Amino acid sequence: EPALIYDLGGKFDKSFNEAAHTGAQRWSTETGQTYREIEMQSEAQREQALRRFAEAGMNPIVMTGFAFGAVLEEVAPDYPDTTFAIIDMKVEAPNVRAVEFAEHEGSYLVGMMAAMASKTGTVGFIGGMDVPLIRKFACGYVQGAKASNPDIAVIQNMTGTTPSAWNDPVKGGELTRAQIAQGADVIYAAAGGTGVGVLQTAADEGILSIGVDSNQNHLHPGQVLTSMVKRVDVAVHEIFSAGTAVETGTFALGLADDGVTYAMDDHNAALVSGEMVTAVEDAKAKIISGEITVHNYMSDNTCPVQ
Amino acid sequence: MEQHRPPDPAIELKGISKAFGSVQANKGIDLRVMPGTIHGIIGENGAGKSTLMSILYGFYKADAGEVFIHGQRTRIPDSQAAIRAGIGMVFQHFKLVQNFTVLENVILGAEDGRRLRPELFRARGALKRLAEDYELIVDPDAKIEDLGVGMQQRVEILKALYRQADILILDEPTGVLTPAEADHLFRILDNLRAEGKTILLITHKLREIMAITDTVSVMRRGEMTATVNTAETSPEHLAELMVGRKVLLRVDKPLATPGKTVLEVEDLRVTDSAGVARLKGISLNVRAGEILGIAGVAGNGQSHLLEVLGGIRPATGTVRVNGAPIDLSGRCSDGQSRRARGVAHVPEDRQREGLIMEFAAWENMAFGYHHAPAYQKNALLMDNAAIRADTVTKMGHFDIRPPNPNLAARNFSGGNQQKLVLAREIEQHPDLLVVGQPTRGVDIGAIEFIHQRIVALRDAGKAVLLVSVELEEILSLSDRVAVMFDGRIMGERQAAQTDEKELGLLMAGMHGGAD
Amino acid sequence: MDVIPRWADVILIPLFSLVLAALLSAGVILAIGEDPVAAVKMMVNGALGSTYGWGYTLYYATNFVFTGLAVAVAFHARLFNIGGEGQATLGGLGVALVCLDLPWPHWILALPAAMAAAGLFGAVWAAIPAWLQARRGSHIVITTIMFNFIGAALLNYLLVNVMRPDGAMDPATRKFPPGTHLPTLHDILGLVGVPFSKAAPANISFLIALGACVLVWALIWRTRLGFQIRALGHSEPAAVYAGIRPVRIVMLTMLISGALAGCMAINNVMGEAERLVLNSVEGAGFIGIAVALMGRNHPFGVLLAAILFGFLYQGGAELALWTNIPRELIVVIQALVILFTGALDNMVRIPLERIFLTLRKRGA
Amino acid sequence: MDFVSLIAVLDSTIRLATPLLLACLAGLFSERAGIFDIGLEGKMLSAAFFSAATATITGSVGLGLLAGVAASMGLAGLHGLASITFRGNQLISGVAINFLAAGLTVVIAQDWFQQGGRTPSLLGAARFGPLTLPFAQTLRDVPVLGPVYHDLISGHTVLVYVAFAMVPLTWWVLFRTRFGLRLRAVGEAPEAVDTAGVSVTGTRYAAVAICGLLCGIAGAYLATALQAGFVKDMTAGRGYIALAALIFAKWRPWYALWATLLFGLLQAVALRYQSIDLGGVTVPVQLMDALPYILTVVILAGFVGRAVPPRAGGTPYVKEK
Ligand SMILES: Nc1ncnc2c1ncn2[C@@H]1O[C@H](COP(=O)(O)OP(=O)(O)OP(=O)(O)O)[C@@H](O)[C@H]1O
Ligand SMILES: Nc1ncnc2c1ncn2[C@@H]1O[C@H](COP(=O)(O)OP(=O)(O)OP(=O)(O)O)[C@@H](O)[C@H]1O
Ligand SMILES: [Mg+2]
Ligand SMILES: [Mg+2]
Repeated sequence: EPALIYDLGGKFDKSFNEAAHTGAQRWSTETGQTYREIEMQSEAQREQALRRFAEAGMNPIVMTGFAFGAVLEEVAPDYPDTTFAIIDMKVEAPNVRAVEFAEHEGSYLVGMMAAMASKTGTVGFIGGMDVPLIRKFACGYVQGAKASNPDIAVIQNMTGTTPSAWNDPVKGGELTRAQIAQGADVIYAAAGGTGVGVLQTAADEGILSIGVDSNQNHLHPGQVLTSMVKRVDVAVHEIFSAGTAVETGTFALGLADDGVTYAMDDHNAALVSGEMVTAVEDAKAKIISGEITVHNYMSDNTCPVQ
Repeated sequence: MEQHRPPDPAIELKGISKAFGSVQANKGIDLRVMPGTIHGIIGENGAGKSTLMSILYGFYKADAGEVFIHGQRTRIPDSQAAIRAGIGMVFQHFKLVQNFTVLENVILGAEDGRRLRPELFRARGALKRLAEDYELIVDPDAKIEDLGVGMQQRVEILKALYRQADILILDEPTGVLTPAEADHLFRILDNLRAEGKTILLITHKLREIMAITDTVSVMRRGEMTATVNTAETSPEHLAELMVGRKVLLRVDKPLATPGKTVLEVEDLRVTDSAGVARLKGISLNVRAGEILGIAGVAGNGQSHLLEVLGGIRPATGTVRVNGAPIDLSGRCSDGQSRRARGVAHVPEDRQREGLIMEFAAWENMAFGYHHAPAYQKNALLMDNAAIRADTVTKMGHFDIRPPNPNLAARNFSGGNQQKLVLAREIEQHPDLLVVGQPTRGVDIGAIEFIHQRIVALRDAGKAVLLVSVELEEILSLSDRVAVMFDGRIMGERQAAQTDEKELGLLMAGMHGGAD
Repeated sequence: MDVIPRWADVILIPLFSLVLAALLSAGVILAIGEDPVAAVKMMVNGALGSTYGWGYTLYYATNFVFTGLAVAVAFHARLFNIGGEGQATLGGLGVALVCLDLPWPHWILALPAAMAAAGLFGAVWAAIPAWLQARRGSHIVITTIMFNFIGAALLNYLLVNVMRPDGAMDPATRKFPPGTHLPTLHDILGLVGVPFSKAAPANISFLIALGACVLVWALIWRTRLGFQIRALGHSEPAAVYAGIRPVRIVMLTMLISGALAGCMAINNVMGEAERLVLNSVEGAGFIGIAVALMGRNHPFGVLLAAILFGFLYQGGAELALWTNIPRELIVVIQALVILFTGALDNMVRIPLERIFLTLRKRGA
Repeated sequence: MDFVSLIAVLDSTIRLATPLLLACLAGLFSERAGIFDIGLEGKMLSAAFFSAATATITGSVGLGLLAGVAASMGLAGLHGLASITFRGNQLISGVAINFLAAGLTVVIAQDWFQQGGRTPSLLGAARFGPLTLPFAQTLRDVPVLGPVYHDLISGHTVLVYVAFAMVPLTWWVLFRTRFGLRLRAVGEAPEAVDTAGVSVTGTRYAAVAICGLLCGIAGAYLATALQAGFVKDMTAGRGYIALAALIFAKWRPWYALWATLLFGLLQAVALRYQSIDLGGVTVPVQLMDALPYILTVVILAGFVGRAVPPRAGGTPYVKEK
């Protein structure tokens, strides 16, 4: 029986934990099998959950979030017969499958779209808590926007420094208004529950927004330009399907394997012009081929563009 | 008890009982009070007087018993019912809202309309009339916290009259009043009686009972032990009824034999936080083996003098104890250093300052002396066992009841609380005892005892500075008397060669004769 | 006042209150379609049924003992220290600096140094609100709340920009070196031959927390400083009369309180995570308030309340592991426990008093 | 700062201050009556959830508001039961209510909507829309006055105007009515109120109920006016900030207005100027984020004197034991 461990944000964070949940559910309905899951409540539970599940014979055990990295490094050697999979973090151990996503590449594409959709020449980014992962999103986004329009201005904001920054839609809404006042007319939210407020306010104020992690286009049909989808669901589904035979090692999921992508559906079809699609698809191909390299903030903790 | 048929008694209580937990405060109490009379109630601290009155006023609920008002059986579940039955009460500890004005306090709960302004307007008029009728003059717009206790008491009486009470209960109304204020109060009570109102008066002062009441009841340990016509009794008899033994109503003390000067005060000046000069150059001295009494109407600087000597309040000027000056700046000198210099201080307000009400008796015994070497086990820890043992001894010396060192100060009666403070300060055998209002609110048995102890301290060759608003107390305890008025010493007299009249003039700021 | 014997007050009332809280919680569990009896069994088994469960229960309890004591000490001076969260955060910073920047040969040396640093940082974070209260009259409730936010921002800045190893995703410091790793209860009890789960994070900090309880008890009820703290707490005018200096006592009390909160970091940062992460305090500062109030500000009461909350945390984790009960339900259960044992205790006490009174009357 | 961004900052200030103001006035009623309340946060949160949930289900924001207020008043009643009837510890009761609301809202939300403790987004009539005040359009182009009237004063939801109207109303009730007199008295000297023949319990319950009502409006404002739905923990500490503002305001209605506007302004400024470049040195975003809190401390230490709470605050009224 496989197991899935969600990070502190919780199963339904409308973001990558939820995507993992979706993948597991899909596997469950397809196969009719069950799996165990737990939402973290505290830091100390990470190790506890890993060990308890491993001891109870769960296999494979999937966990979402970089915060599990340090713990997993310690726990994995104790259970050599169990396969662990960690999303969003590189952990090197023989029985660990590490899955990383090239969020910067996906963000690059939606950055391009934002720049093209913008009429004011200013676009915005709203992050949740100021952590490196979110800066990675931001950095890719800015690069994409600048690539499409070198003169574009990108306003960046973080919501706060406490965990409530992930659950403060009101502040998200205010930040959105502030960016609108500064001229932004497309805003990309990478802020968990706070993002709900960003998308809502953007819709209220009649500008475009960009969702994150899951496809959020449906939240405000016709007002969400696109979503930077991170296919955690696919990754989890794949692992669950492979079962104990899952391959270990580090896997970087990027544009090439559709690990990250921009979402197109009925809800945003009218917003995205053919021209945009062409440009984005072109960039995507170039990134895959290596012709364009998108700088990864995590590689050196800096971003070449602002 | 004589059996008049008509009229009905204004108040009749039958079999009132009340227990607080395991304490039986009132046991089957019967009481009849005729309309248009002043009925006194006396009894030792903790006898159950306040409890009985609180039941009559609906503040406490009786466990058993019946109340008849003007012959009608009346249930009094809460104060509202009492007010409706025409009862008004002035509590021992006033029930006023400190940061409200007089007017607001008077109308509180007695407003007819929902909006305040018309009520205040109406009350202002009513207050003016009451002031004229009863000499109850107060500034209606003054905040309670800015008023002296005498004024606060007037507000309490006004509250009752504004509600048209025709039965008025006063619980120890004179405990905090100056003699002049007390006289004023009695004039008012006389007027009220003349109008046919009925008054219940609780007091520890037999003189007042004799002066104003028509009948008097005595309570002991929760029971009503006697009711007599005032005209047919004497203070000595009442005292005996109350305490169960003969009580000395005057202090018998040998002549003083003053020794060297212990306390010298020169040109002491204090300005309070509001910038008002409170002490305007006080000079005095106290010698070993004598009691210097400071008389004066409350609010003329006596409290500030006490506080300066006790180390609570900074001042300018010179104070020498045993010849060595002490620092008055308030920076490197406080209550601790005063104690180290052999000065003990009994504050005027035992509940606010003298005691920590939540502390046990033994903790209070170490309060202020918590640095004393005898109370330490080692460099770090206090020796609680030693403090407890010491407390038991001192409680024995001062006959503090119950003699339980673990009981919280709150659970002692007022008199015993006072004895706790005195025991602590006197038993340190200080060179100088500074004591304020030592017998306020204390029953006569305890007063006798406290006076004896203060005299004993003097006779042991210590200096005592006594501040009291009770002229009688000042005259009977002191060897010398200084009178304060408006932050200055108006004059000094040998206690044996002066009288209340002369002191009264000085207290009013009038120089009498040679100084 | 003396209607109920002390043993009943201390044992019966909390017990009945807990039963009431449990009944109501069972109602909520039923309402979401789960089996309350199984849930209770699982909680008790998971938290207390094995040394493993105890290891987690005691680990959480250790955190709450420190923050609870911090609140309790301050409360004796009638200072309401809501800043345990921030002080413990800063304590973690102190621990991290000591553990990372100095080469420690053995934990015996590292622990006192880390404790000193944790205490110092926590005390400093409490000192500013304390000084503002004592000297400027700024209400300590506001300033400590503000310092929680400021502390979080400071730590966020340091972890994201300064202390994070290059290339790491996690806004956290690197692992502390092995010389700073604290022995767990497994190691300690192993010395005396008692088997204890190896996996649980409870460590020597728990013993230190017990020691802290004793020290705080002695401080409050046996030392002159404690005497002065309590006196000031009960009555400032009386304290001034006795020559106790309010400013001095307020400062000392808050320094001790802050140091206690800061010392929580030796448990969660040094003992468990062995690195400093964002939000490592996880609300233990706030739980400390409930723990102190439920423990009636007495160290022994604080210990019991802390263990109760440790039980709820660990039992809740077990529920989350093996059932579909959402984790927020655990929060509801905690709320009910706090409500019934802490605020509605008179609901039990009043009828109990009646029973005892009639019993006594019949006996007499 | 140019005029347009000044207006924008002030506009944002009003929106951010509104929930704080309502919660602060709520706390004011309760604490003026002697009942301390650190459960403002929990009451707001429950109101936010129930208003959003009811609005989702019924499609009517009016019903949503009612439900939110009812939920908040229910918790207020619980607080009253604990602290008035059973004379329990008011601080503990407040803490418990915060926990209860944080847990129950998510549990119920999950049970009802299966959206991870969130309500679906509110649309149309399920949400408060902005009001355009009379002549806002016509005056729009008048210099200075136009933007002030059109952009700043007009265009908020009705709850904002309710909140601001509550300030004079609170003042009037407290200082100009019999009820206010009794309420203030019961917070200062309950025994005086009791012996004056007024029910302490009744007065305190009334105060606590008003507190519930105002917290309810504050919560509904967050979920159905400012936002369009409930997200777990969406009050994000605003109850505590309101409490700080209350002490800051020394328990007075007009001061409460200024205090919450100040907090709102500090937040609005911090949001807008997150990364300021000071001659090459970029001020870290964390500093800007903490700035409102730092400034609060500075202002508190520098300009606001000792705040004296209502004398009987926090202690249950026990006359005989
Ligand atoms: N609220 C209370 N709770 C418990 N016991 C009380 C309470 N009030 C009074 N008592 C007890 O009831 C007894 C009678 O108290 P009461 O106040 O009636 O005395 P008193 O005659 O007025 O004394 P005093 O002369 O000091 O005013 C005392 O033994 C006291 O301990
Ligand atoms: N909560 C309480 N528990 C026990 N006894 C109490 C309590 N409150 C008051 N008492 C007792 O009730 C009696 C009268 O109290 P009250 O407050 O009326 O007067 P007091 O100030 O203590 O005495 P005095 O009139 O002599 O100054 C005292 O014996 C006091 O100790
Ligand atoms: Mg009395
Ligand atoms: Mg008395």
